[in-house]
Amino acid sequence: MDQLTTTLLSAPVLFFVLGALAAAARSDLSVPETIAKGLSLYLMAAIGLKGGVEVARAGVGPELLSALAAGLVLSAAIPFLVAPALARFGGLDRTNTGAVAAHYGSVSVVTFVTASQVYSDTGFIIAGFMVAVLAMMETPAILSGLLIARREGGSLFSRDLLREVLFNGSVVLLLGSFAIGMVIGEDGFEPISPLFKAGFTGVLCLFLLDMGLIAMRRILKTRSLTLRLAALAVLFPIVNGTIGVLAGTAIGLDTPSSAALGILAASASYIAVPAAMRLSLPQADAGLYLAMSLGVTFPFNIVVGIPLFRALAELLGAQP
Amino acid sequence: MDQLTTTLLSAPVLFFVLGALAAAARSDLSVPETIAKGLSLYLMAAIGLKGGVEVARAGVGPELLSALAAGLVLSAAIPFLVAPALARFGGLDRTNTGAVAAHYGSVSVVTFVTASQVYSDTGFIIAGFMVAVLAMMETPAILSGLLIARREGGSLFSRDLLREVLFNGSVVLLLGSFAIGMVIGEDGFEPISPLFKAGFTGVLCLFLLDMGLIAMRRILKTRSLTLRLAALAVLFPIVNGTIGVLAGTAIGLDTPSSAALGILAASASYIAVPAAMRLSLPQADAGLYLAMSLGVTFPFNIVVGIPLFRALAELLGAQP
Amino acid sequence: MDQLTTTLLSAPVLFFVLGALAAAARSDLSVPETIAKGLSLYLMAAIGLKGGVEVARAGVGPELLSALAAGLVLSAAIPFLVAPALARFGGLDRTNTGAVAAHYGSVSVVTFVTASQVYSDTGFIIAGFMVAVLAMMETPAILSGLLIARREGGSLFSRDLLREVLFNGSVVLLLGSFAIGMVIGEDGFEPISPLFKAGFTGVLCLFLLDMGLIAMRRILKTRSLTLRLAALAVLFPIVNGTIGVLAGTAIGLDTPSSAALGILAASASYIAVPAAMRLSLPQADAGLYLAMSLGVTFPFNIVVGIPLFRALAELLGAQP
Amino acid sequence: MIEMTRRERIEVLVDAPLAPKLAEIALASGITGHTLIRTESGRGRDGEWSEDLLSGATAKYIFLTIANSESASRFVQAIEPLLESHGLIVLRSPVDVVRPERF
Amino acid sequence: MIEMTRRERIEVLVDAPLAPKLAEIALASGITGHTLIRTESGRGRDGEWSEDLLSGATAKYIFLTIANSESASRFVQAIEPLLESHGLIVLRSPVDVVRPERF
Amino acid sequence: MIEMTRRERIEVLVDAPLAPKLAEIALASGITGHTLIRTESGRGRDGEWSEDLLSGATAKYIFLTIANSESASRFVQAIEPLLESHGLIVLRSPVDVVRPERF
Ligand SMILES: Nc1ncnc2c1ncn2[C@@H]1O[C@H](COP(=O)(O)O)[C@@H](O)[C@H]1O
Ligand SMILES: Nc1ncnc2c1ncn2[C@@H]1O[C@H](COP(=O)(O)O)[C@@H](O)[C@H]1O
Ligand SMILES: Nc1ncnc2c1ncn2[C@@H]1O[C@H](COP(=O)(O)O)[C@@H](O)[C@H]1O
Ligand code: NA
Ligand code: NA
Ligand code: NA
Repeated sequence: MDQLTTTLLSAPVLFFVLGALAAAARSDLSVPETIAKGLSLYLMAAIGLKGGVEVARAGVGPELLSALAAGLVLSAAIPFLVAPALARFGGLDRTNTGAVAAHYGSVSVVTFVTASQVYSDTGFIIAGFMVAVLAMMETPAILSGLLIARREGGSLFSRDLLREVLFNGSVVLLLGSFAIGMVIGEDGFEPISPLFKAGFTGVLCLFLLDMGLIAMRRILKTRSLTLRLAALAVLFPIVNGTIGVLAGTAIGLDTPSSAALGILAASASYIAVPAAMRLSLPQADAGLYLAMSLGVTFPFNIVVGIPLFRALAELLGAQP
Repeated sequence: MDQLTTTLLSAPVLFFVLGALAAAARSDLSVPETIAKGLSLYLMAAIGLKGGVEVARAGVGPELLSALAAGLVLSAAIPFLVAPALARFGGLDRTNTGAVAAHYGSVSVVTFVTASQVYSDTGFIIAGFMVAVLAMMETPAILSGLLIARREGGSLFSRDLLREVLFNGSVVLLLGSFAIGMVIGEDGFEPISPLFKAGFTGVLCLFLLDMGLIAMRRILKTRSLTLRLAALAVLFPIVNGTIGVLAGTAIGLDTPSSAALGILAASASYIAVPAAMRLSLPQADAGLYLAMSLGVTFPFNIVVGIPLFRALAELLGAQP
Repeated sequence: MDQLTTTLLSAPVLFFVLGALAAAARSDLSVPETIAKGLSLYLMAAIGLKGGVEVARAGVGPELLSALAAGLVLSAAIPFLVAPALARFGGLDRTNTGAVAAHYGSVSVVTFVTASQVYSDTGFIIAGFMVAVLAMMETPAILSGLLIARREGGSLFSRDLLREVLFNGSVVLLLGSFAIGMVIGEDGFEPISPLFKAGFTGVLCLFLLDMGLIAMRRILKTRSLTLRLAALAVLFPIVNGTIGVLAGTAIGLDTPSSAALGILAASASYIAVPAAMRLSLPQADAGLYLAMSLGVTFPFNIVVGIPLFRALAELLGAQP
Repeated sequence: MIEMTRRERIEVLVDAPLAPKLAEIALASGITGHTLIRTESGRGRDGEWSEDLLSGATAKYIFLTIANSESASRFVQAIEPLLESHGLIVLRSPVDVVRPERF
Repeated sequence: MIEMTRRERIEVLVDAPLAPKLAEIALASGITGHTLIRTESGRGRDGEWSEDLLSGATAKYIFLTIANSESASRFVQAIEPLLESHGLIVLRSPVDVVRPERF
Repeated sequence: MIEMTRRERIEVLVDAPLAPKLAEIALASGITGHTLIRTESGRGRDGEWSEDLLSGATAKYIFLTIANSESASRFVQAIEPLLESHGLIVLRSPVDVVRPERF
């Protein structure tokens, strides 16, 4: 449990807790929206570059392809896995079921970034190519969610949606930075490493401060989050994360990368998917899916999920 | 007077002067408001962390408690001290007297931050716990100011005001970062020190550039700032700062921390208090209190106050 | 051509390309406007400081004056040079001719900054005082452009315009930071160098990402950019840049500074001039001049101009 | 053609710190919704203001709400005490809406 | 005195991701221009929203367009299907303009 | 019920760099106050614009001012020369206000 302490007492997680406490105390502390957007662009560029430089150094092995395939399957399949629970136990109608399910199939960039930072502080290093898996898992879930909601073709926004899915800003930035990292390699990275490497953890602290504020306010403001749905928002990351770690171990990823696949499967989107759902399933309740993914699942993963999936991956990795 | 030169020719102060000159020349140079807000969040987090890490290293002595008590008394008492001058010499009505007085009891984070930076460049190091004193002094003055304005209970916004006073954003961020700094200590601070320590002076430069622009524009735009009120805005920091240095020396603070207590007493709020006054004393003239605190007192402290209170503290510290 | 590869494969240029590709793919990736403004303030302060510190170190030689004079002449003359081509070959009316011509006489800060970064990575160091030349060249072109458009005195906005020209935000910030750099020198720069020096290339990457997005969107959105005008937007930098390099070599600048003068002459403004034109020649088509300067000339200079003018300067510098 | 129904459009120019209070009053007056619109700067009897300030103390919003005639009157009545003290500006004009039962 | 002509002012409160769609519909209805106005936050039947969100998914704009009576009616007709599903609010009121031939 | 008085609401869509000029003209026309409202983007005869630009050159505001009938007419008259050259859009509509002596 020393690991749990290390996670909980790291600066980024403490700033997240500070934000949550401040919001709970109804403090007027807030990070302007554009600043938060700027920080998130920075985090995505930095994590992409880091991954690409790492791959340029270590080379691309066969695991990359199997990890990408695993990510694709997980992202597309998880919505179908969680949908029955949302509908039956959670009591959601078909539209809301589809919208919420899409969030759980997709991923949270910041959860991944926080995990990779917290892990690497203790020498538990996620493979660079996992950034590509992260990008891969962002969007397939959107299509699954729409299928669940049974919104069929010929629709008003389908062309826009496809563009959203394929050229979504965060996917483009993640993959683009990843590619740039691969091209410039370690030498080319040197002049930009003071910003993108040395500054990284500090920026993450400020960003998580804001996430703490937003997550807690989301919970306090939402009317439609029932206890049952909140319970699901805790259960889903445990189940999905376990599946992710198992999948990672099964396809032969190294231990940290298996933990990372668990983190990705466990995490829920709160950037790409909400925007897509607002466009394609406007009748779904935005307050609800944001409260679940941002208000419950995100904090759970930051505080419990990160150490949990590492422990699980280490357990499985130690098996003969 | 070598010290004065050092202060005046340091990069942060020069950027402040640049901003003031640009505004005086009616240049269209401006720092977007959200950027300035982002920078100020950064500065507060950084100064809080630095203080906390310092306390974690040096331990908490008995001076902390007496310094906190001194800060509390100064913040609550200064408004009553300056009120008669504002009313009689300045000719303000009761409402404006209360509003302006509250500003002078409270503190300016950036003045403190600039002093601590300028001092430390010449090895004159303020104790870490003074950050807690800074946070402590932010809000008691608001209550004193309202008392002076005789706005009694049962009022429309009293509950909101109390929350504003207790969980004001900058207080929460300062104390929260301070606590995080204490928890993580020097080791935990290392990964975030490139952002929060190495970047600090540079960010302060950009922030002070904006403060110079705002302060000068405030003066140029205000109609209600009479010569008498401007004179008070120079007199108050001298008197209050001297009281602060004396108090610090009396309670046995080390020389730099006594100077810092002087800075705090001398400085006037332009973030927390204006927002509170807008809510609680909306009839007061916002143009006036901002012109006095931001337009006159702030520049005076940056340019004259910082070296002055150091000289005074050194003089008193050298006494037997 | 190894140099071309170095330029093209440097991180800042790759981020520019990423932005352009993302916009071409109609991705929703975007950098909030205020963040971009903040980054550009940072870049101007940093380049100004760097130049000033450099001059403080190396001293001011006679080249400074001749370089300033050359810059002044180039900025004022280039609009008259390009105007006939715009009117006859481009088919523009007098107002649009004046407006577009003003852009080409003025300069692009980011083009200069990118060049100086890319050059210095390979030990090709532009003299510090060229920052002053950059600031000098920002605004004379505006007056030339207005002369071409024949908008005579007594006009509605002439006083505002003069202030805009003299105390334009970017000129003030560039020259102000330059002066601060000269005052503080290398020692005073040390505490702020982590922000302004180490962070520089990284920030430039993020800024160029945004420029890529904006430039490409500008092109895609504009209706009035004909093929002929696009051709001129490529021809102008080649001709003007060549004149700049020749002038630099003729007045005895060192090779990198001659290349830099070429860059300045070749580049077209997209910050100071458009704002001035909107005020003084509102009938001119903003979509057109922004498409030419930002959409065509800027990318051309970043990708082709930077290595081209270096090669040219080296060629001329090697002459006996 | 779609049928439209007459409702009242109420706009209040309000200091940012006071906006939540207006929302409370609107709710208490039976008004179900509102929208806050961003402003940039302005000029009045007290001189100019703009958002450029750190404290946010001088920022203003336009509080826009659509209501039926009775709720609108109740609301204007209820904010009356704030008018002078907080320097509010209140505008009222008729507007046609679709789905009138919402307002 | 300058002559002014009666036109229609149409305002639609719309989710940010949907705004480009409205612009398309306006164009198809023969309306030549529009302006998007920034909002900050609001409250409706679904509770509160504000811009503070990373995704931008809950941001809203006011889509303002001035049109002659026929185009305005065509436009309101055309966005009817979106009204309930996307929670749009549509306001229509008369306004006087200069240079009426533009609208 | 609170008494409300008829005044004129003038809105001008204006390029950001020109906004201070409008404020001067308003003052000269005897109008005591105004408020600038932020816009995000738009489309007109010249195609689309949006704020995404570094220079701020293509940003626009809505200049809103409430005035009595005479001042309003003087103001509209005074900005007439700018209408075509600067592509201004001017809207005028009646509005009811409280404390009419202010306007
Ligand atoms: N009566 C109203 N007046 C002004 N804006 C409203 C009103 N009702 C709703 N809104 C706005 O429309 C949005 C959606 O409303 P609703 O569909 O009721 O959730 C709200 O969040 C408000 O911003
Ligand atoms: N019919 C309209 N309704 C609302 N705004 C308009 C309309 N026509 C033009 N605009 C706005 O006015 C700006 C300038 O229009 P234009 O002069 O036609 O290019 C456009 O970019 C829009 O923001
Ligand atoms: N006639 C007006 N039209 C539009 N806005 C106004 C007008 N008068 C005042 N305002 C706005 O209301 C604010 C407060 O006005 P005042 O109470 O006169 O200082 C000003 O700063 C303006 O933003
Ligand atoms: Na997931
Ligand atoms: Na004080
Ligand atoms: Na040029």
